[in-house]
Amino acid sequence: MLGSGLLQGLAVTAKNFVGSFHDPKRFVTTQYPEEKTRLPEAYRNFPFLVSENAEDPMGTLRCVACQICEKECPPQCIYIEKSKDKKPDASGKQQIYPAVFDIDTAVCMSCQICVEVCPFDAIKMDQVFELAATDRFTGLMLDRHALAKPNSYFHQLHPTEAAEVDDRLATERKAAEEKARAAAAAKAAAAAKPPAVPPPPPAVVPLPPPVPPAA
Amino acid sequence: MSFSDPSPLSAAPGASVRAVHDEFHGDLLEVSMGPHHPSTHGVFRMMVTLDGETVVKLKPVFGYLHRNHEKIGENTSYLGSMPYTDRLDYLCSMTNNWAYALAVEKLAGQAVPERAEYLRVILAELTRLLNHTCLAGFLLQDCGASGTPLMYAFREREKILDLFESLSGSRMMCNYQRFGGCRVDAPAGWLDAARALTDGYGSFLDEYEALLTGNEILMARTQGIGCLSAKLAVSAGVTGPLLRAAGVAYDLRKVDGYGFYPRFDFRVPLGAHGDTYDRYMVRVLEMRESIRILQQALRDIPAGPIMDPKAKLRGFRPKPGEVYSRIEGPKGEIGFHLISEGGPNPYRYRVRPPSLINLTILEDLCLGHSIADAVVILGSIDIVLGEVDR
Amino acid sequence: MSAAATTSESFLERAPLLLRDAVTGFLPEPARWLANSLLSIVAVLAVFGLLFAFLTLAERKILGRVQNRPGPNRTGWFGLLQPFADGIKMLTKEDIVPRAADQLLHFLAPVTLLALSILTFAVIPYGRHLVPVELDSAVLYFFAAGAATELAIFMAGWASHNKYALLAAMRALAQLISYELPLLLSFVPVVLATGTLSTTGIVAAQGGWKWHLIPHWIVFTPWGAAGFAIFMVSALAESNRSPFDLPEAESELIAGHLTEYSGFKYALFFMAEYFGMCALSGMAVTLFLGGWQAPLPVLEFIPSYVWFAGKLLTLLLGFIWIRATLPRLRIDQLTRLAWKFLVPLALVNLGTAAFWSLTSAWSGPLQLLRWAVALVLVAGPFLLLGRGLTAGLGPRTYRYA
Amino acid sequence: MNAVLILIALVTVGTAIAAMAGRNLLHSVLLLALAWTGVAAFYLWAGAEFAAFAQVLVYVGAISMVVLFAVLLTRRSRDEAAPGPAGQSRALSAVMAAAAVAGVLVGAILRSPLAASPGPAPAVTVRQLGAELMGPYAAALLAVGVLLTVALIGAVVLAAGDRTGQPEDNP
Amino acid sequence: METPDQIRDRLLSRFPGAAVSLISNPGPAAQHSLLLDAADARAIATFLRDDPGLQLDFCSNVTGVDWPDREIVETTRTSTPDPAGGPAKVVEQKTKRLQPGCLEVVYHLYSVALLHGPVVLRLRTGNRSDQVSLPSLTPVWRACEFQEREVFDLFGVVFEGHPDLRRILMWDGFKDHPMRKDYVEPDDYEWEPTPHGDVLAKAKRHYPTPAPAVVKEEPKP
Repeated sequence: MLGSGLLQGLAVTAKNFVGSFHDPKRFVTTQYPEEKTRLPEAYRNFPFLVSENAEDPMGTLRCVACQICEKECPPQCIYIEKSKDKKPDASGKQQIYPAVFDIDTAVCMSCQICVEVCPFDAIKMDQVFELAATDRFTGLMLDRHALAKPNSYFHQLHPTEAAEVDDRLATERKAAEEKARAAAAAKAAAAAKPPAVPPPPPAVVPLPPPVPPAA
Repeated sequence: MSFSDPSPLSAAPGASVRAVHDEFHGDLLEVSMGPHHPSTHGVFRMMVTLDGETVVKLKPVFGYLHRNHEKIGENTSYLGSMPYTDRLDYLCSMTNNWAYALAVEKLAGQAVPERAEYLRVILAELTRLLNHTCLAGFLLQDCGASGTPLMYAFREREKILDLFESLSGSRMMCNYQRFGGCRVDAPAGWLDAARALTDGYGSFLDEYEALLTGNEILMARTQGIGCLSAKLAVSAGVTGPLLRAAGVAYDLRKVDGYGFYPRFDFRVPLGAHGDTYDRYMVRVLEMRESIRILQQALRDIPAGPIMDPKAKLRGFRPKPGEVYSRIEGPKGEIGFHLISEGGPNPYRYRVRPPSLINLTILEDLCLGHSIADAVVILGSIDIVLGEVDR
Repeated sequence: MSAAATTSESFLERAPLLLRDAVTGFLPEPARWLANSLLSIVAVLAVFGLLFAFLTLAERKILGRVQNRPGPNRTGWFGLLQPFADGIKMLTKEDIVPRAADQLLHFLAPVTLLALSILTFAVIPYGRHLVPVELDSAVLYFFAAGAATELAIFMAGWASHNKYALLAAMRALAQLISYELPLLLSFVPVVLATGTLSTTGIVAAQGGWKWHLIPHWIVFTPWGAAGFAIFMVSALAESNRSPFDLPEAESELIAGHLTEYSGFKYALFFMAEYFGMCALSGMAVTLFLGGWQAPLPVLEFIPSYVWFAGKLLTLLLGFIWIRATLPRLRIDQLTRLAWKFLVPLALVNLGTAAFWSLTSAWSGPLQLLRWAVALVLVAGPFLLLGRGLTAGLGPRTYRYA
Repeated sequence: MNAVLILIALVTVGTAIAAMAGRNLLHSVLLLALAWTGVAAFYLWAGAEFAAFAQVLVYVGAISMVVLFAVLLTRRSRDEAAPGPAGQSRALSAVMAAAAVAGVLVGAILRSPLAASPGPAPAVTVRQLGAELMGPYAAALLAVGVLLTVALIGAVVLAAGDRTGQPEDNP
Repeated sequence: METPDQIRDRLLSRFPGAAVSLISNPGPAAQHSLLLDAADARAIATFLRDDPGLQLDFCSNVTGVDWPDREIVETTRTSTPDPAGGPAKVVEQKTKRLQPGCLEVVYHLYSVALLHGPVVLRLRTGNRSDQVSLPSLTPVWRACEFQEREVFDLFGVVFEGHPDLRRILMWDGFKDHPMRKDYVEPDDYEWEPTPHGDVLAKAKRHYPTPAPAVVKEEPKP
């Protein structure tokens, strides 16, 4: 009969109207600035640099400025300048560090490829999403100070992944220490050798020459 | 553009265009619908010539969202193109990912672990649900329903997006598939959440259909409108639900049997008239079949690794060769044509965009119908401009 | 506001009159008449202006709830100040007139439209003593004023010098011509039954109860129900409401005749649309739902204007509910619905009403026969014409490969 | 009272003249609608409520729409002015038609008892009007009805005849 | 389905004068293709579509490939045996050869009726500058309409017999063909906050002095 479909439709809307008052499955709105939905652990938005120590973020960055992420970044939003000198990292090893590490969040598409390709677990995904700035150029260009976040923050955001990373790093460090100890023992055995040079930075790709700053 | 040269290919009724000035009828009205029109689904533009309200000529104009995706793909590493595929058809990033990953895997001869294949099927079918749900909402919005079906569709879509987010970290730009598997394994409880969603989706579809499928106004607006013949559909390269609504049984999940689809029991719904209503209904029925696939996949998914251990993330250089690989995306056949010269970047990176090629028949479908129907027909073709313009 | 209050009525019933007399009672006679008229105008404008404001809010809230979202809730308590915020926004927006537009008509269109829709409020009896103007042919006046509104929509569409607006103007014309007829035909049986074109007379004729239970409202007769349905469908079309909102079809014509309007002129159109909706609902209440009459004798202690307002709001809710649910028709389907369905139905309904009034003396078993015949006369054409209208349409079954 | 009448007359005649003299066809139509409203106002002044509202309903509400439709559908370009002075024969027929209408009107005016005192207008209710129309004037009403029906059918035939040969709407 | 060389043989017997050659694909996908010459392309395409054994009624993908002129360095080794009976003397000789470039259009065909595919067709233009015409296959498969327009737009292949050969993605007044390998993007630089690499070079070109203010690394308190 003409109109039966219309009446059926009206019944559905009426059901939804009533349901929106008592049924949380129907009424799904979150009143955003006051309420916030809980972000899933996997949620990612914009990268940050992991530092071991919150007190001295610049001194304890895991990043060694190997520039793999800069090369792999699909939209080319990462800009790294290697340091000319070396500084001790968190474990006291002499490392090259990033003199400049900028990420243009206006260009970044949060694809996580920099995180995946980083061999040092130095760059991880953040969960910030309220980055509104009034100035496109400076407000969205994050330098290494703004990017550096302590490892505890990483634990807070992605507990599972952070625990894995810490385990892996610990085993690697242990293996390295054992290797170093073995090497030291071997060295002691061959005491006539000259003192060992510090190990080279573990860069895996040939590094391009540093780009001079535009200014 | 002159009015005296209708496309010689248009075989639709009303294809002959009369003179612009006609003593008795008055003027033909040339309307530029888009790129800022509310119902062209983005920055699509149609140059429509109207006789009264009847469409006598319709020329689509593309390119407002063109960013030369293929050139970017040729200047980016294989891996670096993966997040860009998210942005082709931004409703279906998971299937785009899969299509691209499959093409590269075929190019490099890589295998995929079983669990990853299951995850891919699950995500592809969730994407199909998502896309078809959105389409039904948009189509009804184009018919003039004041947002209600669209909001219901979006309410359900959000649930699927939540699943994507908790798996891949992003709601729409998933960037989840990798060559040789998937990026991360499903977190604890994810599969249960997917099961719950799948089980509840049928009742949503029931309610949605009660709202609209039997609605006389919807039937009057869509039945007999924009009929697509099977012959034209095949010749014009139309794929996906449009092709099946025209009555052609061609579903790549059955034909190519890629992934683990041959393991699942599902049917391919076919339309008989090829009109807008069939296009709508075929999608609704496909959603019901997708639910069946999802239930089977979520029941059978094995434990195990999700990444081929031999897969390389950095320094991935496939041997020289060429491949064209395609899968059944929600909008139709999405294919990737890759030529490798052995370098880190593909020598040629080509996307076969189903949205663009499905638009080939837009004029044929619209001719002779009113401008209101043209909008609905466009909605039923289901385009996303990110993919049309690339 | 003329009729003198009888002392037997409650204070609340007479409250508006007492208020009026308190304000204008000291004036000498001709001036008092003028002041009373002005007071009625002010009262009608104030009440319906506020109703318009909160109706927009209610519509957005209800639409929101139907769509499972809260609707506007940020401005004031529960968003109650939203209409005022919108009003301020509209007033402060720039008024853009396209250079190619017909300046005069572009300005006149919203003004004319609003003026005409306000005129229609003059003859609706809002309560037992609340009729702004008593006219002998009030119903005719109402529709005469309403008929001219689409002329204003046409002016807007044509003057904008915009192709979408022009298409909308053509649609508006076609729609008006098509739906004027069923709208007029649907109330003719009411005039036939009550024997008067005066709104107060029509309401008075619907007074009283059968067995102290069923009111003598016209909608409670077979032909009255059918007439009410036809009237409401036509009213939807006349007020350009969904599913007949073709002139401003957003998905096709951007905003139709409103495409080139902004700021306060746009607000005027908006206001006129809601005024038209209120006026047509008010007329439907008057013609079919017994006007201000209470549904049960025991409920008569509630003042008449409250009953009127309640019925009016119920109808408006129906308008909103329908808008929340239905997709839009196409222009040819719209006119087909009018000419091939509503007009014949209304004509048949006229015959049914004639039969009903001729057989008013029938009683006992004949009364049952009278009902049966009338129901057949109403339902038969509905089913037949409905089948013709939906020929070739229907649910389909699908095969699987 | 006379002041009101003069005002109404001025508006009516003024808009009618403006409608004839105007170069913008659309403005002319709208002015014509205003002139019809003026006539309705005159009826109202004369106490013929029913005739006044019927006048507005029919002329402003319906006839003007039809005129607008005709204007919109037959004009070639929206910016084109109204057609200029036509040929001799067209002018002649126009004059003849005008003369005929004027003759009928003048005859009617001359025959009506204008000299009678302008006493209070007789209170005519709708019921009486209906009775009159269905009684003494039934034949005239029927004739008008037949005339209108013939015109309607003619219009349908004209419109439909043009349709032949063109493809029907796709089912 | 027939293998590509079977199809080639059948085509050669059906079209005796035509030049059809098989181009093998070394990759694991092994999708070998048939290179047609422009003159017979449309006839062969029609045959492939209508042949009852193939019925390639569905043209899935049409795309262009740009092969620029390429300098090929061939190394030839000639070993001359040492008459003294020692190890043979190997002389390496390098010859440079210019392989002329061309524009290639690739069609991927499937059969909806018989559910097989793909058959890959290739057409090559004479060179990349003045002999860029190829026959359009749009009359055979309507699916080529937009895709050939796209190849025309992005690669500059002119399809003869195409019903509506206009630019599709770029605007009508655009001059170059962006997908060619030697395409130089227009110099329409806007200042970006991350000037490095190419962007830095452009930034220097556009803002010689003073350079745009790059966010300086300021030690934070």
